[in-house]
Amino acid sequence: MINDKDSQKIVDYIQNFSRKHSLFVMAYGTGCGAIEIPATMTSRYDAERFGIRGAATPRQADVLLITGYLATKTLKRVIRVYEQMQEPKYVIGFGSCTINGGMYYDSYNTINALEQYIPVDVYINGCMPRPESVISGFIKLQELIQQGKADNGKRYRENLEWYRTNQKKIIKNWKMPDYNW
Amino acid sequence: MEDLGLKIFGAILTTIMAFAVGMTYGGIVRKLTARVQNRFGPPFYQNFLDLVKLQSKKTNIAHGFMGHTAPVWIIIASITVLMFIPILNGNLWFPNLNFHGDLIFILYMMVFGSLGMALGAGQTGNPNSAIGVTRGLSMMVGYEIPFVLALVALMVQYHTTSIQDLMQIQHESGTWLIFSNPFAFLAALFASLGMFRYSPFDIVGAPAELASGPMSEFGGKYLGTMMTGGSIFSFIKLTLYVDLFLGGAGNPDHIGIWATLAGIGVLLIKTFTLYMVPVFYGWVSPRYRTEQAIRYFWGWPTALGIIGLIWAVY
Amino acid sequence: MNLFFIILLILFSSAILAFISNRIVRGSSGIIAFIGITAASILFFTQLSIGSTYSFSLGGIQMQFGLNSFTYLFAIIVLGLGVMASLYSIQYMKGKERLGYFYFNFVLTILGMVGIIFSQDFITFFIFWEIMTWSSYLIVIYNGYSVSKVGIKYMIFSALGAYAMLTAIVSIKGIYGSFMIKDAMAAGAFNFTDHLYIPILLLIGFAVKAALMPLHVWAPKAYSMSPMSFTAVFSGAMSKMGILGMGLVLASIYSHASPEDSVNSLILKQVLGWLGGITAVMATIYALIQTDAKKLLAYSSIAQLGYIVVGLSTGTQLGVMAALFLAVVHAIFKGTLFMAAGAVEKQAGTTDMTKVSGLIRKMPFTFFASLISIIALAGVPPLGGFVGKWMLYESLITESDSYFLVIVIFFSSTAAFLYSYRFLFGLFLGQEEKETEHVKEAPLTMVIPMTILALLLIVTGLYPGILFEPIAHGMEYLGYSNVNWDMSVLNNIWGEQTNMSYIFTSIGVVFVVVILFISLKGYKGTRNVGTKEISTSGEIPLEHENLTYQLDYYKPFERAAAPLYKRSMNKIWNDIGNALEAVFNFTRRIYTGNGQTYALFVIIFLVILLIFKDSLFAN
Amino acid sequence: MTDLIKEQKLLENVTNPFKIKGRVIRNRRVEVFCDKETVSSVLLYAKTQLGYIHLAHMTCIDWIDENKFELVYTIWSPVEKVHLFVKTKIDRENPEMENIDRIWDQANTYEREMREMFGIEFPGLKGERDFALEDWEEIPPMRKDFDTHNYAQQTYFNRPGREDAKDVRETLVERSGTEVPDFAKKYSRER
Repeated sequence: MINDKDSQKIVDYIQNFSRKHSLFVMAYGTGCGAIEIPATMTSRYDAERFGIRGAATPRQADVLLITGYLATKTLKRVIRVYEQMQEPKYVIGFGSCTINGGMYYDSYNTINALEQYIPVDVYINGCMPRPESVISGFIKLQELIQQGKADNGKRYRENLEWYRTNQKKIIKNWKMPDYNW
Repeated sequence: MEDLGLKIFGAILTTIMAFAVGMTYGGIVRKLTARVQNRFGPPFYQNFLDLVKLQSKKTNIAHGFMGHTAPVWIIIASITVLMFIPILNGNLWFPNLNFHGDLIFILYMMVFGSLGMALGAGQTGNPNSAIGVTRGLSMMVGYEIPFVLALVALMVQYHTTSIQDLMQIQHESGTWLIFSNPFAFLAALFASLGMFRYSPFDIVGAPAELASGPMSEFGGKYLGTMMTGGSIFSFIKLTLYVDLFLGGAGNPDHIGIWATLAGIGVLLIKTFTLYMVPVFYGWVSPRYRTEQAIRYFWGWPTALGIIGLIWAVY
Repeated sequence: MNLFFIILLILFSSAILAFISNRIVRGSSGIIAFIGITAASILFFTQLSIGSTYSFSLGGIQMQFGLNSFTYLFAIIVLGLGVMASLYSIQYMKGKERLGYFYFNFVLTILGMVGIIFSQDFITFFIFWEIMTWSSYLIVIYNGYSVSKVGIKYMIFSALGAYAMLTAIVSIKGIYGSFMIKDAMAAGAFNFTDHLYIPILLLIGFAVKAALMPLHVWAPKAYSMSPMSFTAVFSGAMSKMGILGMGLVLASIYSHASPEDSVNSLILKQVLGWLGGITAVMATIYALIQTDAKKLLAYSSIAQLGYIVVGLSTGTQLGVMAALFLAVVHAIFKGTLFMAAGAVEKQAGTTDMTKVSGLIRKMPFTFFASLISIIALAGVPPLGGFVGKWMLYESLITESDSYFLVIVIFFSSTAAFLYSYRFLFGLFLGQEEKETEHVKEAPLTMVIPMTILALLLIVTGLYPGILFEPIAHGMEYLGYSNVNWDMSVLNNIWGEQTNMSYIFTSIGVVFVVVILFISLKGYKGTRNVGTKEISTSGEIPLEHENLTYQLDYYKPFERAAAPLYKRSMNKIWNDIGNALEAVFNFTRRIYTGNGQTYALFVIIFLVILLIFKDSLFAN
Repeated sequence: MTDLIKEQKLLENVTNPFKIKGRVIRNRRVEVFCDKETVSSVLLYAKTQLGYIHLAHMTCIDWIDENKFELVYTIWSPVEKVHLFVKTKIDRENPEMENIDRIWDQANTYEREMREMFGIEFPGLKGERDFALEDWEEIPPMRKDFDTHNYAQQTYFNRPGREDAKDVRETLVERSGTEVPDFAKKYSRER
């Protein structure tokens, strides 16, 4: 008879394995990065062989892919979409703009660092990153999932106050439903 | 009592098999589609991974009672229809609740799931869901006409409404119904294009345009359960077609373990061949609008169905 | 005094009392009507036995009251639905004006129907038929001036039917010398050999009430514009009076058919069947473009009556059984649906589906009743509606010659899913309106009848045998022998059967297992949210915004089926009316006002008389 | 090329009735300068009499040294195939300009943008005040006295090393004190 801890380990392994190999991507096509997604998905680079697949709505999605700069107006929608996704969920920041603002580092209307507003698991740098780097980013995410380190939703829940403060700094007229369980 | 136990065991076995086969077929189709598009494609067991992942989601969103029970309706419809469709001809390992499998009942029971799904999608309040549902129901009126024409043709031709009897007739005469009433088969085949909702008839859940239509508010365990129901359903449809037109599978004279396995093999070959028809058709077709799809079904498929019915009567 | 009279007297006196009492205590007439109808029903079901008759004569004409097993079936519909509707009506009509007027006519309509059921001769039949027609007409125009045109339309068609019926009745008396229905049936009055016109005229008379294809134009508005508590009876029970008459006429044709008139019967069978089929299709496709729930239900009633007529027209045992079963089940579910629509109208103020949505959380019991009735209406297993549909299809496939009728019916019944879903979605699903925030569940006395009827639908699905028993007896009265039925197994003549209890077991077991699985799995992580929290590309719907999809609901279907929408029976009747008016206008010109012209007419008349003297007065 | 006779004639057609100045920029480009008050009559005249039926663009330039906003109306004649620029300068303090969406409906869009980005008021302008921005509380961002770099540094969380417009690689090199790697040199700007 295996004890509970071991059986839990096995269940975790199976769950993580399937999570890792079945990533439904909600590609939030902001900025110029959206054009790289078709290239990644179609025949030349074929992300589907890793189980990466497009999802139509945040309810079905596992990965939120922010492809490029985020205007403050868009950030509001991104937060909404992120909160509508179901746990476990992952976020990939895509392109320099999500990392440090990129060429929009001094724009009055785009944010500079995505992880200040929602937790990010993996950043893919480049302007724009090519499909190879996108896939390598996904593989990095898969590794994190297999090791159980991708705890995006948990981080958000635990540091909700901090994230909210940052978000409200940008979005002055805060009229969003509360994020509750 | 022993009989009942065997029946329950058989029912569970049938369900598991239908589920596994349906999921695997879906995976194989994904792989084949990828190969046709010059991609490598996901492994054939990808659908199982998707299902496990969806079921192991930690949080879920329920939009009220109907939204919560929508997947239940789908599972009810699929399993109940499965219970009334003979899988193998006269085999003890796949006993059904009603061995005759009445066609009218099955026609109506197949709608049960769609109705529940539609109600669940309606309660979510997402406009995309409602639009998808109206498209799906409208299209159903389209493809049911040739399908029913074909089924009525068969029923009238052989004076039976039971699938089991139709299988027995094919077994005894040695000819498949596809040869004795080819028009009915063609009509039913066209109807199956709409039933499987591959392109060109996939406007119901167009991902980019409607955000996957009726499913747009379902995720996690709900989506996973719906996937299970859908997989069982696709197996049911294929088995129904094989039973009706392609002679079914299995041999009532030999019911040993090897004969059963051979029967399952034959069934798999036949169903897979049939499954390839809508898939092949879908690969080379763009998408129809709803009214175009309805008109399509009311055109040649219905004409073929009428010819088949006249063929059957005279 | 005889029991028949007592029952009628109870109803009549409660009608009068209801009329008077509203003057004394406001709102008491509803309770009196309910008590009266309930007392009459209790007396009916406990004291009256099938086969008892009572003869009396009035003005030298022999009349007879009686109860046979065929009419007993309709008595179940009328009195059962009557009790439920009057109970429902108490709260529904509360606060409205002219309650005395309404309840007087309400009870009088029930009285008329009970009288029709009792009457064994054509004279009483006709008298009660007219009582029913007139009192229902008075309720149709209850809502005031805006519906007076609807009432006139209803009256014109009813009068047309009544004249046709009266002509037939007089002819029967003239030819066969008896007013008794039984005598006429036995003498073959409805046969198609000698007097073709008698059954046809009678059928026209009944077809008006059953809203058959060319004579249905009064129905949609009359059904949708009267108070809903009455429409439940109007559409549920009163239309079945037409079916009762048709059943009498048709069944006697089939059971007494002699070989030489079989050609005529065959033609009639085909004509009636196709009329029913076309009625079903046209009413269905019109139902699904309606935006008012009441109108949708009204059209759907017409469609369902089309199925019943198709079943009757087959004349086979299974077909007639299906028709009668559908008649009872239709009374139940359509009564429930009209009651539900009425409850929504009462609570939310309107049944316009473009204005109301998302009531499921506010009116769960009404939703449950509607859901069950809609499942039965659509014919989805395992409820009573499916049993009727199954028998109808099997009878058409196994025993009829018109296989294409099956397709027509099937088209109609598949398209019925569209409007069924439209009804549920339009009123109960979708996003919640801000205007309907105050809406609460309907009062208890409105919910109870709906729930009872909905539960009845489940019972008739599991044990259709409890309805098969009276139906089988009724059919034996019509001349069928050895009507076989089972408690919960459906049989067709090829020996195939469908076992409802198996279906129920399968559905029940799977339902319990899966619902437990889906509810318990991840119970803590499952969050219940409102209808505003939807994934609309990250946008947040504002408070006053309602994103429910309601306008042009089945536009794609409309586009695909555009040719079917081109012809409307209403237009044809309008054309006929205009043509008649032109003829009358022309006739009016005879009266020129000039004495010389009139003298000329007299001379012309005399000349004609002289010319045709020989042929006219030959004998 | 030609001597721009057509353009010269067209310029005179506009300038003569209103006694305003103007010049031919190059072939098919003509500009006129007018007062704040005459702009709408020039535009209306050009549209109705001279065939410049299309408003191609409207824009604004902030001449902060002159303390003026310059508004440019670009209109086009499909017959002559000539762009006419109607330019006017208005005060920077409490800027206000006549609303021309009665002449061209599409002017509404440009005017809303200018109202939001420069703070120019157009009396009688329809539409929400928020056009591209949401809940903007600072001075209009396209004005030259708005320091966008400073604003961004204060509002958004700048990542260290990204304070200026310099190549990130150079910043990294400076900070670590090592040479630019060879593979990076290939893409360097100083190549």
